[in-house]
Amino acid sequence: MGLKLSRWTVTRNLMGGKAEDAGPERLLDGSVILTRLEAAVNWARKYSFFLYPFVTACCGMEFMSVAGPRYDLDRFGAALPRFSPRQADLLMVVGTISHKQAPILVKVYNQMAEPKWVFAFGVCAVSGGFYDNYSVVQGIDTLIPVDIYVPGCPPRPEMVLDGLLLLQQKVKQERWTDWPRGEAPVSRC
Amino acid sequence: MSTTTGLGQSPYSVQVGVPAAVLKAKKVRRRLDLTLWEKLYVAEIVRGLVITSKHFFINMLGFIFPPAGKKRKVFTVYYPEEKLTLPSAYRGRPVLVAHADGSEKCVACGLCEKMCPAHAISIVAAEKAPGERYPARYTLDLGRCVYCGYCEEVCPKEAIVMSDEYQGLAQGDRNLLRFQKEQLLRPEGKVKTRLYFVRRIYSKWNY
Amino acid sequence: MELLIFYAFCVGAVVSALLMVTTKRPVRAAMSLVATMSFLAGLYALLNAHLIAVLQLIVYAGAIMVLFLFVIMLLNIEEKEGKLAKNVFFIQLAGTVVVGILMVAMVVVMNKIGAPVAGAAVDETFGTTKAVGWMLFTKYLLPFEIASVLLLAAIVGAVILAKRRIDNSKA
Amino acid sequence: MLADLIESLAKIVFIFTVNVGVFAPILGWVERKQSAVMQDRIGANRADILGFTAIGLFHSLADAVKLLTKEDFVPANANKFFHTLAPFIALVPAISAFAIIPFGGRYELFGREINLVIADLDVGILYVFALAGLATYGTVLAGWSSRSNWSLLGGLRASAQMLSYEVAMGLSIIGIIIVYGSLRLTDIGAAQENFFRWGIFLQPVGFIIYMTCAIAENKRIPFDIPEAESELVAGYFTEYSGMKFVMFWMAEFLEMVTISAIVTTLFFGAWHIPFVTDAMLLSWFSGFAGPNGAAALAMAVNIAVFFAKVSFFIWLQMTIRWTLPRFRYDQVMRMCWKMLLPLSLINLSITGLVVLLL
Repeated sequence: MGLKLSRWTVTRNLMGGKAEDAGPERLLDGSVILTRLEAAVNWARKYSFFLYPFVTACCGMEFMSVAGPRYDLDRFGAALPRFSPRQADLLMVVGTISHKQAPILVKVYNQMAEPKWVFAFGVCAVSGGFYDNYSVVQGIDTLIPVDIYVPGCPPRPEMVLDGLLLLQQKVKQERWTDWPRGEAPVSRC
Repeated sequence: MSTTTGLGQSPYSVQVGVPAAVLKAKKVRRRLDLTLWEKLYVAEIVRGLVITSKHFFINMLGFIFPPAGKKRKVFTVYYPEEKLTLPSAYRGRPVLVAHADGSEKCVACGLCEKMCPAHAISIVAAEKAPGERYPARYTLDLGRCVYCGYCEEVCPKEAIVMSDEYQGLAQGDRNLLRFQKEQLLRPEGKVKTRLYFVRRIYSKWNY
Repeated sequence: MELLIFYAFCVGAVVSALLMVTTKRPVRAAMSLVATMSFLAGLYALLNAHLIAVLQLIVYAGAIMVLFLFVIMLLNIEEKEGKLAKNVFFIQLAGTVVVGILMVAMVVVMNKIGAPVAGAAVDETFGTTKAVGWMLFTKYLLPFEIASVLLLAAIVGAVILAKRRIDNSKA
Repeated sequence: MLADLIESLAKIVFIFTVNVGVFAPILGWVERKQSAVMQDRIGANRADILGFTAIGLFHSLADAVKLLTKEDFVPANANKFFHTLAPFIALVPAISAFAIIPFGGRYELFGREINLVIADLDVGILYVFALAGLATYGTVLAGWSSRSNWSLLGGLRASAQMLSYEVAMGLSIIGIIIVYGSLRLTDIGAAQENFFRWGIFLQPVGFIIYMTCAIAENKRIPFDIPEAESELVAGYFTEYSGMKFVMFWMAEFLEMVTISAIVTTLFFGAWHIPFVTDAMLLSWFSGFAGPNGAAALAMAVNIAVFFAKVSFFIWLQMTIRWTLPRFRYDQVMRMCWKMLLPLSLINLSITGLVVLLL
């Protein structure tokens, strides 16, 4: 089964097609085996985020401090940065996204393999911050679906860890019918 | 040529007034010639390996036999369980200061709204009694706030200060970051140290 | 058991060799050749010539074919229709004739030499590294050295070809 | 016949379990945890099953399950057949190279002579080189079939690097072969019963060259230019996701185990404890366990010693990986052709001379 994602054809095997035609899974929603399996898979996903650090600005320094020994992102199992979007689960958008950069971000999001999550790191990614002007994207959620917003300019490492814990909570409650999430709502910008 | 920098001079033309000997920078050898021993490379690699494995073994010992009373070598903060206390100079998220009866100190003058570089603050003013203003709605968009502290600096009533709060700010929805007056209000006792600090640092500039 | 493996390797070698000749895509052809080499190595191993088998893998499959692939990848050779497609019939005819002549020649030569004796007795050390090495450095030293001189000439030639620089002063 | 089959099957199952079942998943954890400890931090320790965290061991499990359920991606323009084949080609040599490595001595057990090696080949170490040569195809095909510039460049770099280092690696081993006079790894292992006849004392230069070349062959960090993250996204496996990506990873880990095993066998006395011969072990154990029990116990000791040494070299490789920065591409090539190759040739000729004169 193929779903057209801009120029890449994506094959899905385990995820079972689009959300709307996942009939049997919806029927079996309360079934014991499926929920247990779902819980196990969600447990695994929540403790194994491979990051894609999309670092564009000064927040990158704070990102390094989160990943460094003092706060140690690895404690939550989210330490392995994969610089290929195919292998990453968590797109960390760290820093200001200008309109010039927006297509790149969308492309990277579209290239990521399901399941994928997005983390808006810092005020610029959340809302554009104090770059309230013609050249900056006013929040990356105008381009791609965002799971966690972490404000701050830049955020303290604790705030980021808060966000990661929140994301873990979210992943824990996810359903297989939530996947795939598919293309970014804005495919051209 | 005088030997000291005069007050009237531009700070960028310091070279004029300083003796040449002072300015002489230490010459940096960018192309280091390695000795033969270093060129062999193996010994230097072993030296590096010794340093890293020293850390490894010391930390392993520390994990297996935790040193009693001593500070641990591994200085990771176990965040959700272990929290740091921040100095009062730290600018956490802004909060509104409340009177003892729970009403806000803010008089909705709008200076912070005007000053905010990120346009994070929006105030709807109203009057309690004739001539007595208060903010009917005070919205602080933490999704925009950059923690610069201008609002605190500009506030004539010490009604908004930067607290030491940084927890629970991550949200799954951007709208939840739009904090209302009720979420922002803090009793005066909680931000006392910051208030003293603010008075001290801003008094220096004779505002 | 051994016979079964032998036939499997034979079929594999023939099929992959055919695939190599017939396919139009260069990378596929190269990989088929690698498979052929590996099957041949298996055949050598069955013949008790372990050293030859391993050398086949190291030298041909491991080194030479990787270089082939390297070149194919670097040049990015695309699948192309041959220019000779018009004269297919004559080419086929010529090919058949040449192969036929070769077959006849082979049969003649084999008759002259005589077929290999089935089940020829081999001693313990046959095909071991020591035996092969001993033969190579005593009885066959001269051919060995001549082959190495040939390779040396090839290396020198390659170096000269690769070293050639565009000389602006003469142009 | 049947007993032979059972014996070799048992050995294959044992090695397969140790490698794929124990080393491959645990090395993922070891790499994370060791880097953490070396960098004064904690490392993964949150994943819990029923509140039990096992020092973060479950993070490996979480990674495995997550990657299994991750979307398996094939780029639209890729050559699907080779794209799928490449990880297997990378993984198979890494697993099968262990077939010729002896993990214990030769013992008499219930009237059967048991040799603790899967295949006691006459060509021995050359077999490993043959497989290393085949492993190149995994990376080259992965790079080519993805139809991505990063992958292609990574594949080209990988093939060039692996080919170059194979030469120096082969030459560095020949010194050891001359000294012990055999290609058979069991012979080389047995010859190191005397502590002062260990390979490291006879061929120290050979050891350093082999270790360097082996790490380069494995494409681990000081030599990881084929997958250089700052230059080539993720190199030859840029376009791989999910399980296929993990297979490259596993191949890397297994190759690390193989390298450690070869280093142990060739240079560090294989399964021997210093100053303790196999005969001494047998005589000690036969005092209370009888001849068969003594043989079994001695085997167990051999295997334990061998894998302890292997673990040490895995630790060493990890330490090297987390200590040294990456070389530049030209530095890697220069090091191979201008340093390691001449050095190994010199080492080889000096060894030959000494052996001839003695």
